[in-house]
Amino acid sequence: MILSFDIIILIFLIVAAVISLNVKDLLSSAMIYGIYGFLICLLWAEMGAVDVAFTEATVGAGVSTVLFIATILNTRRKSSD
Amino acid sequence: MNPKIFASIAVVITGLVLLYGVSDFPTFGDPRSPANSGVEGGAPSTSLYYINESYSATKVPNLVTSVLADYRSYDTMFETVVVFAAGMAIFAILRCVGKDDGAVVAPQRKSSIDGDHNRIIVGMTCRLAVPVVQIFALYVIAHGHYSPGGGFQGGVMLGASFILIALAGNLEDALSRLSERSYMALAALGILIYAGFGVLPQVLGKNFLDYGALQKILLTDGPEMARSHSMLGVEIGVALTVMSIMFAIFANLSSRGTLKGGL
Amino acid sequence: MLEQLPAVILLAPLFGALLISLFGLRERRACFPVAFASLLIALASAIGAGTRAFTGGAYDYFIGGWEEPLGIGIVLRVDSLNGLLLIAIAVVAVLALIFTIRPSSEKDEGKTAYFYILFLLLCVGLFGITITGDAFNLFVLIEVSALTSYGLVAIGSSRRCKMAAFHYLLMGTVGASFYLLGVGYLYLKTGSLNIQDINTILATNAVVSESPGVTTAFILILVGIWIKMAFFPLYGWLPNAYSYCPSGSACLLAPLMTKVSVYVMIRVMLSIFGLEWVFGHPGWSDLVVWLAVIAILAGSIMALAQREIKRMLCYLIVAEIGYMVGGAWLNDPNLWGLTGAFYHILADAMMTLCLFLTAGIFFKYRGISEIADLDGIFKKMPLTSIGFVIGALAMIGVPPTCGFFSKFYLIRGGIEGGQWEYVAALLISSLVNAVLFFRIFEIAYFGKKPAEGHDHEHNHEHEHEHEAPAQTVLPAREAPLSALIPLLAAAALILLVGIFNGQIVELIRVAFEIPSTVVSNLR
Amino acid sequence: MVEFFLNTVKPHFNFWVYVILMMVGLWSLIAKNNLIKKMMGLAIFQTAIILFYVSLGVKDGATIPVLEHYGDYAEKAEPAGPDASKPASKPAPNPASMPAPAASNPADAFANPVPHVLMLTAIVVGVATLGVALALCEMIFKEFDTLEEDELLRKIKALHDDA
Repeated sequence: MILSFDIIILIFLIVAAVISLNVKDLLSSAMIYGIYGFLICLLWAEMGAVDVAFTEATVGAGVSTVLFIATILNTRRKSSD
Repeated sequence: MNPKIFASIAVVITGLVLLYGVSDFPTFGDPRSPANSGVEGGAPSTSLYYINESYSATKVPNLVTSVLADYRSYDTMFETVVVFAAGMAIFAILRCVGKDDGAVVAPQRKSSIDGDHNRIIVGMTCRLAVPVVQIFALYVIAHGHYSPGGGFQGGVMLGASFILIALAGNLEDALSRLSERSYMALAALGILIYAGFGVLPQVLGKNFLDYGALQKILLTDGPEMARSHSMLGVEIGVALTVMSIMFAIFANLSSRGTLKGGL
Repeated sequence: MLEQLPAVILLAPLFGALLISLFGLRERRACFPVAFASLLIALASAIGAGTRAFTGGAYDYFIGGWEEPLGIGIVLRVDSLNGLLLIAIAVVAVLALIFTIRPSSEKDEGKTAYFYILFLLLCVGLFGITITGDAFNLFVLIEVSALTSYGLVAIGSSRRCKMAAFHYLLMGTVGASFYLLGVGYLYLKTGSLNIQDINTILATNAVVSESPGVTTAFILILVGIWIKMAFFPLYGWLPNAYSYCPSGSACLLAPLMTKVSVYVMIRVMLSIFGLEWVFGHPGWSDLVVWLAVIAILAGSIMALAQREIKRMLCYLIVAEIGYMVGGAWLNDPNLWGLTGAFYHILADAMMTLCLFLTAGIFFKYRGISEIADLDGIFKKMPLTSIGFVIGALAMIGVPPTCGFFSKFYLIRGGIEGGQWEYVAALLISSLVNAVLFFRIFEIAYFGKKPAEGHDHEHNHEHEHEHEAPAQTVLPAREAPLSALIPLLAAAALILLVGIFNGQIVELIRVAFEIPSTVVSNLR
Repeated sequence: MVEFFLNTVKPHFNFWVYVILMMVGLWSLIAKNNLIKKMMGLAIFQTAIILFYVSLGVKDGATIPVLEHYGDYAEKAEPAGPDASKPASKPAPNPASMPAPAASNPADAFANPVPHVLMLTAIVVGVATLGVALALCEMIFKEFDTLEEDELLRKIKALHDDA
């Protein structure tokens, strides 16, 4: 664990989370959520939790984003917030 | 009440409660914290036990795998059941929506990764990538004892390879490789394998999921290797369930439960 | 073989669900027998496991044989408290299953297999929650039961059930997440996940037990469970979810989900933190009892305002949860409140099952969902009415039924604990229940031409609004046996649980480690 | 301000960030209008919890919980191993601020595996919940042709009044 690395990723994480929740286009929002997923995966690899990082990379960043996109394409892309 | 005001109040109160708890935490990264080494003056924590003893008891160097699939295998079994239950809930919600919904489905695209000329680049890349992804997924499942990985990760990757086929071509392509009937069967089979590894020791007179009792069936040198091998079996069961349910969730979501057309 | 019973309780419905998913999609007729058989096995092993705990005291079942040191593996712990609850869950599940033999409409028929799979997995989750001895495992099993119940709510064909299920999912997931977070705080302070182990550490190590982290953990866990059980300010999801879901699901969810959450709360107070720790914080008990009082009053008043039978019952559940939470927090010296709360879990499971079965029968076979449409139903369906009357009397709290005894214990706890507002709320709520149900009896017995009373004017208004063709077309016909058997069995159980209240309470109090002499004073 | 940061926030930086992320998730869960946005909030809420758990298991200077990376340690942990004579593993480098016994405990060389195991479970549970919620979203969209909560509530109310 390297503290400065840790702090930088954590700050990026907050930024990614806030942006993905505030973009009005849901498809971009889902993509930024994917970025958030990979950032947090990086964070866990850095914190020594390799198995969690692996799972997050496949499940959290991969499949979750795909599921979001599948739903968004089947419903409506624009949102009011 | 305006939801934003309500949300702000709820968030501030929850945040303050959480920070009140944080104020009392041990320093981040402290190896002497109660979670890492036990309460002061008490018995050492279970994590120390795992680090010190689990290798000799299970012969699995990856502590996460040995704890996940042996010491806390009951948790893991129900985690697989959660995935299975989620799959069943999604089918219950989306599947069998009736014939009148056929009109909603997008017209079926002609493109397919099998002999399609419109999407040749995507199709070829997918053809090349899918076997590699699947081989790597199998490696991840099988090598989970020695390196990061295991049933969940490998299973999700296997499922993702089918999702890739569905995304690059169309859903029929993927469903022709893993049909509805087979993914239902594989999902149930995965948990059956897992629970089977639990029930066999019961038949032999030991407790549920006591892999050590399988020594005679698996013909290993001692209970340690029996545990190690059973963990592999269990991981394969997990991988089967996770693979089929992940793909099935995508297939149902992308086609609104009709399993036709896809995205 | 006998010592394997705790695992068999969970495995029987699990294997049933797997068998259905392997074969049930093609052979729909096979679904019900498989589900019924597996639940019967579960019931038998629950009785076996419970009896062993009643006679021989609490015992542990170590999964994977990991016994030493405590907490490295996962342990199932059966004592007389959860022995009782296991049997109650199995009985309710079997009875609710019988009710689902006939699908309510053709559209649901394609979903039969999924319905039974979810039904059985929900039972797996509830059994698991009841007997697990591991705080994290409890979370996993809560999620098993939660995900299946979202599916069971959303499986119906009603337009609104999807939205109800979505809200239920949001609230349920937040509740479970808070619980998980609380367990994390506990793990951080104690380094253990085993319930018994945490309890020992908190009891012996004053530095840990007085730290803010543990207090926060308790608050988080409590709030999480309150969301799951729809305690007063957090109850919003319950009425929609339970009233819009199909009758078959409602008969399983309404009696069990919230009750098991109450059990989890009692388990957390009793077995993880210990009653001394919980009641060692001055003011907490009063605060929660006041919240419970508001819950009881609010639930009762809102129940009065409902026109639909199921919604009315849902608000009654909110009030009943107030009874149980308040009772568990009374902090009276002899723990009559806690005893009453646990007894009320069992009693309320039976009462709610009985009433929801009646509501389901009225809806399924008569197309009636509004109270005002019930007129003259007693003459048309006399046997159903008997079940309904018994359930209603239990809800009001008339002596031979279990509802009376649970209120008796709760009020006794309230008096001994000096929480008069709780006693008053209980009595007011009973009065409201009496008004509610006697209003229904009047409509159902005397029919459309009542003598007087403003309630009936109210009903007349609605009769004009809702012309109900179903009831005029249908001839006077009793519900089929598949609905009558569970209903009458539930009614009989209400009476049995009431009559044998002394023995049940004795078993409950053994688990609280109160000498039985106190109990014998009562009888 | 700087002092507050150094004394209070920095030793618990991960925990502060987890609280912030969690509050971001919770806020959007309650306040956002779009159901899919709500689900994203929920997903972020759940990752915040995972961040909390993983932060519990971190030890300064520890490596990943796979014994192979400390080959000789694995030999040592095996009591009947033939190479018992091999020298014990070097303890991980510890900052001077750590208490002295930390250096003597070889178990400190590995991160705590328990939170990792728990969080594998929680991640999978999270994606299962997400799948069910998105399926519900699709059905809600099919019934009401919108995913905005205020419109949905309005339409449901209209449905109620019609009935």
